[in-house]
Amino acid sequence: MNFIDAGVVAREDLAPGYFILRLGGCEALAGALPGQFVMVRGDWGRDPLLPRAISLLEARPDGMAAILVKTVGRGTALLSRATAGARLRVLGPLGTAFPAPDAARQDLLIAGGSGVPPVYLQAARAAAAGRADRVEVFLGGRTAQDLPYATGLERLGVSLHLTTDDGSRGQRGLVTAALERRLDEVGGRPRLMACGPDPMLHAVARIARLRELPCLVSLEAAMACGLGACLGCAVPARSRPFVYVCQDGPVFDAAEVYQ
Amino acid sequence: MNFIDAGVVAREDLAPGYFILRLGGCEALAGALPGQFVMVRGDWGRDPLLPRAISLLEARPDGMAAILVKTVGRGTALLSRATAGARLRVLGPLGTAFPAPDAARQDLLIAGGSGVPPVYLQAARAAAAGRADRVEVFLGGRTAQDLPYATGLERLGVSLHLTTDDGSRGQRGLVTAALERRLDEVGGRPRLMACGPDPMLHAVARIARLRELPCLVSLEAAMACGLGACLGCAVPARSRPFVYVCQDGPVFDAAEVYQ
Amino acid sequence: MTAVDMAVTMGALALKNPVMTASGTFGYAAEFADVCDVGALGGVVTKGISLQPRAGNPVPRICETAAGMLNSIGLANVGLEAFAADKMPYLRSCGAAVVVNFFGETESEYVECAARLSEIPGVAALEMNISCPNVHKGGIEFGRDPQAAGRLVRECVAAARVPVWVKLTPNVTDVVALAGACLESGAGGLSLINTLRGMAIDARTRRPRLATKFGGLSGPAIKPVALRMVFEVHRAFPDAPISAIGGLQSGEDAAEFMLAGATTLQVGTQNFVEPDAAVRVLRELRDFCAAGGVTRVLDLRGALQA
Amino acid sequence: MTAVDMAVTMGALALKNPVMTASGTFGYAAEFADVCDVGALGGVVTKGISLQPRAGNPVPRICETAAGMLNSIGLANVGLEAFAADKMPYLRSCGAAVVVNFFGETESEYVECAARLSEIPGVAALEMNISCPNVHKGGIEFGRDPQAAGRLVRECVAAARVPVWVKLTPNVTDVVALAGACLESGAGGLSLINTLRGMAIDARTRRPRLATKFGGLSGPAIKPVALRMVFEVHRAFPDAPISAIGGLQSGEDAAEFMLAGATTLQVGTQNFVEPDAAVRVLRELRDFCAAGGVTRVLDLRGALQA
Ligand SMILES: Cc1cc2nc3c(=O)[nH]c(=O)nc-3n(C[C@H](O)[C@H](O)[C@H](O)COP(=O)(O)OP(=O)(O)OC[C@H]3O[C@@H](n4cnc5c(N)ncnc54)[C@H](O)[C@@H]3O)c2cc1C
Ligand SMILES: Cc1cc2nc3c(=O)[nH]c(=O)nc-3n(C[C@H](O)[C@H](O)[C@H](O)COP(=O)(O)OP(=O)(O)OC[C@H]3O[C@@H](n4cnc5c(N)ncnc54)[C@H](O)[C@@H]3O)c2cc1C
Ligand SMILES: Cc1cc2nc3c(=O)[nH]c(=O)nc-3n(C[C@H](O)[C@H](O)[C@H](O)COP(=O)(O)O)c2cc1C
Ligand SMILES: Cc1cc2nc3c(=O)[nH]c(=O)nc-3n(C[C@H](O)[C@H](O)[C@H](O)COP(=O)(O)O)c2cc1C
Ligand code: FES
Ligand code: FES
Repeated sequence: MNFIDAGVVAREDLAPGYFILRLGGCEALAGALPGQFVMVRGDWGRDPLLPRAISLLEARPDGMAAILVKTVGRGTALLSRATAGARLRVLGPLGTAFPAPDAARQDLLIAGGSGVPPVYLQAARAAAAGRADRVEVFLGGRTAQDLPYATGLERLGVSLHLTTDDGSRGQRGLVTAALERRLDEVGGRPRLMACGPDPMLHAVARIARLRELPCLVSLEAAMACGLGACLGCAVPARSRPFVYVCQDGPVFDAAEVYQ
Repeated sequence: MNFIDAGVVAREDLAPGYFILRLGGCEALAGALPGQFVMVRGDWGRDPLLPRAISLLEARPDGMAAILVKTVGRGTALLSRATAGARLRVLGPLGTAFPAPDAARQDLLIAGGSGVPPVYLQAARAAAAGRADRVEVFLGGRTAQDLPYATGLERLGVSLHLTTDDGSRGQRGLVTAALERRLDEVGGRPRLMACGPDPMLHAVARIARLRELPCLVSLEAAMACGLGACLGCAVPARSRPFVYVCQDGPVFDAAEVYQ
Repeated sequence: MTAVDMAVTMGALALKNPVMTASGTFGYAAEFADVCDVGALGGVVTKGISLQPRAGNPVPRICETAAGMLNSIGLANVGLEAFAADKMPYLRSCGAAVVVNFFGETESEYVECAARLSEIPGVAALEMNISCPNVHKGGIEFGRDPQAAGRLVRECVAAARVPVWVKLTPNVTDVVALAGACLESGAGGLSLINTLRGMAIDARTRRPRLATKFGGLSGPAIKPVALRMVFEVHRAFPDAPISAIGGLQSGEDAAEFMLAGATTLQVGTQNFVEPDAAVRVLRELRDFCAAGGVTRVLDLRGALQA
Repeated sequence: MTAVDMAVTMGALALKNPVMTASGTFGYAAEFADVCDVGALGGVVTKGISLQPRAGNPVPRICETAAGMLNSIGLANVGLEAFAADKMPYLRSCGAAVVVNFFGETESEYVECAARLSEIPGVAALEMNISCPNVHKGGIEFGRDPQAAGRLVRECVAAARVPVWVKLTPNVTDVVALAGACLESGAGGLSLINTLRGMAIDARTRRPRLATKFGGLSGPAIKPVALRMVFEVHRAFPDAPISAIGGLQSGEDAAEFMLAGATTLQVGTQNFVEPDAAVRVLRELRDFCAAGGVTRVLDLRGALQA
């Protein structure tokens, strides 16, 4: 883990409210695994104060890294104004990751909204290992506008299921409905790995529980330090009173944190 | 007085640490007089909180206005990053002004550092009234780098005396020494009008007192409101316990505020 | 969008809406007339008035801090007579209810000031600033001692013809005890909070940044403390009319303070940042209500789910 | 540039420099080892330790505020035994002096904790957090009552083999009275300040943003209050060793706190913003001294011209 002074190389605007920042000088992040994240902050003074937790979308050995951000509040709005040349302080890579793709089993990856990066990185890892066929990705959003980086996922050559609540792209309905239909088809005991809004993760965890499938979820919680020091990112758990998202997670066995 | 949503049209970098912002949408500032100022703030959130007092360098009827800023702390540093398109909230014009040029007498205008704008505007007013010959400008700085907008002053066609402490441009020495030499030459009872660092104003006021010349100084004081409401910008005075720079000034009779 | 009933009653005082400006941050209102639609506001609280004019503290008097500022104005004001003669004419006609903040250095000054201010036509209520050093008690503030505060409030309430709100200092161990003493003594409302006592130092000159060393901290930095105190006092005295003050910047902040128990809201330091801040806060609060289906703004009051 | 002697003595404790990290903001230090040169620091103050492990408060536990944050971690910690076994090995070897922050829910817990912690090899000093609800007194904090605080401090000092610093809460009317009580009772130093009690509300959900409603405000927002309290206590007790805490972000902040009377400095919330903040503060403080011709950092202490 490192504390890096990174430079914004480019900003790519995706659908409204989503953007990618490509960062240089991030050699120290190379080898970061899918699900791992960084704490990021620009040089914007004392307010907002805390860095923001953002998953890695990419972390290449040449020092190029990328994050995909959804603008929700003041911190992400400030990040959205970063242009080439801006400096960011980046702490990472932090946290746990999705397990490596496994030749013997199918992984169904489910993403919603800003939950795309870990799923993208996991799919990319499978593709790089020649196991693109072992992975299927489910990406859901309200409208066609809320499917950030679907193009990136398409380029990986993995099987991609898109859903929108309003049917404006892909199948109409919730991503979990598409997941269930697919589970009915494929049979066997695929692993589920999900990242996205809490209600989506909750629903995926429930599906896994009912079908007795292994399931990993990547959680979000308000964070101050990202290092296991502030104890702010606690989430009630099954095996002990609390787990800490920054250190014990963000990737958890769904059974540990849901129900 | 108005509270304007202005747009930055251009930033011109002068000597290091000095820059001009040209603002559009400032019709309401037209007619502002030399010495009058605005309270300015960008959309940079809650810290730093207060707007900054900045004199007007120009305020044209077509809505174009300009300010000349010296970067000293966080607020002016944020202003220095403004690029074309940035929005500023501008309250003004505020405060008192230098008196109109007078056909009957000579005005010696003295400026240092970021004190240039009122002096420039006063010289420009004289030039526009066909009285460029009634005005002489003294601009002093530590080095040639600290004579911001000397070119602007030159263009006005008024007589311009430059001084630098190190002699790197104009006469070597303090601007007040050049002023005294010139006063010895010109004789008569010219008016002195000065804007710049406190020690310079103090020295000019002293010269005026000893020579019994009328003298106006444009003061600076920390401000919160600019409107005479917070009572923060008090300065001890002769005729009453305090005068308020934003309302009673910034232009004062030197005898009221010095000695 | 839903129409929203913005009217509130703060104790005996009916206001067309809950948004006011805080004492010392809006002068005598006329200063803002060019750039702020003062008449749209529920009320304005004036700069603190004393019997005699006061020049205020030595300078420097203000400095900026993280998301806030310190001030030690020293309660400079024009004095009661000039206030009545020069400042009330605009205030009376501005369209907002006029609440006059006042203070004294002795109990009798407080009482006389309350009596005389309340007789000025157009004064809707008084706001007592009890965070003022009691010269007879060696400079300890009235506002830090529930007993002293209670007695002082009782006398002022008895002397005044209009409701008397009491403005509490946050620099105490137990704000609820103080609030209770004031309410028992007949306070018509509680204004909270005044500034937090703070200090700033210039490391280079090795001097305090304020001539008086200490000053009052205001602005967004203190909002969490203000919200806590409003909630604590409301929880202890659910019927007490509370005017919330402290770092209020937006309609959402206003809604938060009302949920915590406030009936009225005072915009302070933000007036310096934007002279029409209070009007914007009012508009945003109305929009917040409308968007959330709240038809009476007072339905927000104390509606925190806690 | 001038060489600067950065050594300080805080009461009986000699430290290679004055810069430390504040309790609860630097974990048990090992968390920061990758990204912060812990050994460069004068000391580290650990997360608050209790006899038994504590899971802490329900969630959410933190939220951001203007130039600050609120926390209600609830003093979660691994407990004394796991601390000694699992956390001390790194701390002992890290190169910074180890100050163990601790607390109890009863007086006897405090005393036992002090005694046992002070026997752990490598513990240089203890820091008592007295802003902890006294379960026997109906939950009123020890730290708000000078008498209760004084008695507790006396017992802990008697039980401990190392200096005991007392960490004071700012949520009191008179911090000087509390400081005096602690010093009289044998406190080896005073750490000030702990967090300001605050609250945040989500207007949309109408709920408090923290599960426990209230939390402690920290960060740059509170620096003016911290500076004021350090100065007040130093003025009243010029010999008292003070460890200053509150919104410290830079070497200049550090110098300000020393000018106000601090001997040591604790970097808190800023560790979250930048994990190597304390090391930067140390470097900047040294540079500040060198640039100003200050040859001993301790020459800054109390050197405010006020
Ligand atoms: C492990 C992890 C990975 C994440 N990865 C991504 C990502 O790749 N892309 C992306 O767009 N977002 C991601 N998020 C969410 C992101 O951290 C928040 O959207 C962001 O912090 C919001 O900040 P803000 O200032 O815009 O919003 P505000 O609402 O103004 O933030 C206020 C405070 O709440 C915190 N906060 C608000 N929402 C969240 C949230 N959902 N999770 C954590 N803290 C929150 C903020 O950090 C801040 O401290 C991730 C969160 C976590 C915990
Ligand atoms: C009437 C008037 C006209 C001015 N005209 C100009 C101008 O045309 N160009 C220009 O560059 N500067 C001008 N100044 C000075 C300018 O206001 C300050 O340089 C600026 O406020 C510094 O802000 P900062 O955040 O960069 O510095 P910081 O030191 O970080 O500011 C901290 C606080 O102190 C205040 N402050 C610091 N220095 C001054 C100062 N000299 N005067 C008033 N407040 C100060 C700031 O406003 C802020 O509240 C003028 C000041 C006044 C009062
Ligand atoms: C410059 C200034 C002057 C003030 N003067 C007074 C005053 O005369 N009487 C008073 O009761 N409060 C006074 N206050 C306190 C404010 O009314 C308010 O309680 C405080 O600033 C907190 O609100 P804010 O954070 O919105 O500013 C003053 C505050 C400031 C900043
Ligand atoms: C997340 C968090 C946890 C804290 N835990 C403790 C603690 O266990 N014991 C303690 O005495 N102080 C604790 N504090 C208070 C800090 O040590 C410090 O006094 C306070 O945060 C003010 O300093 P700052 O503004 O630099 O953060 C904690 C503060 C934070 C932000
Ligand atoms: S974010 Fe600080 S412990 Fe997890
Ligand atoms: S700046 Fe507020 S009175 Fe002058």
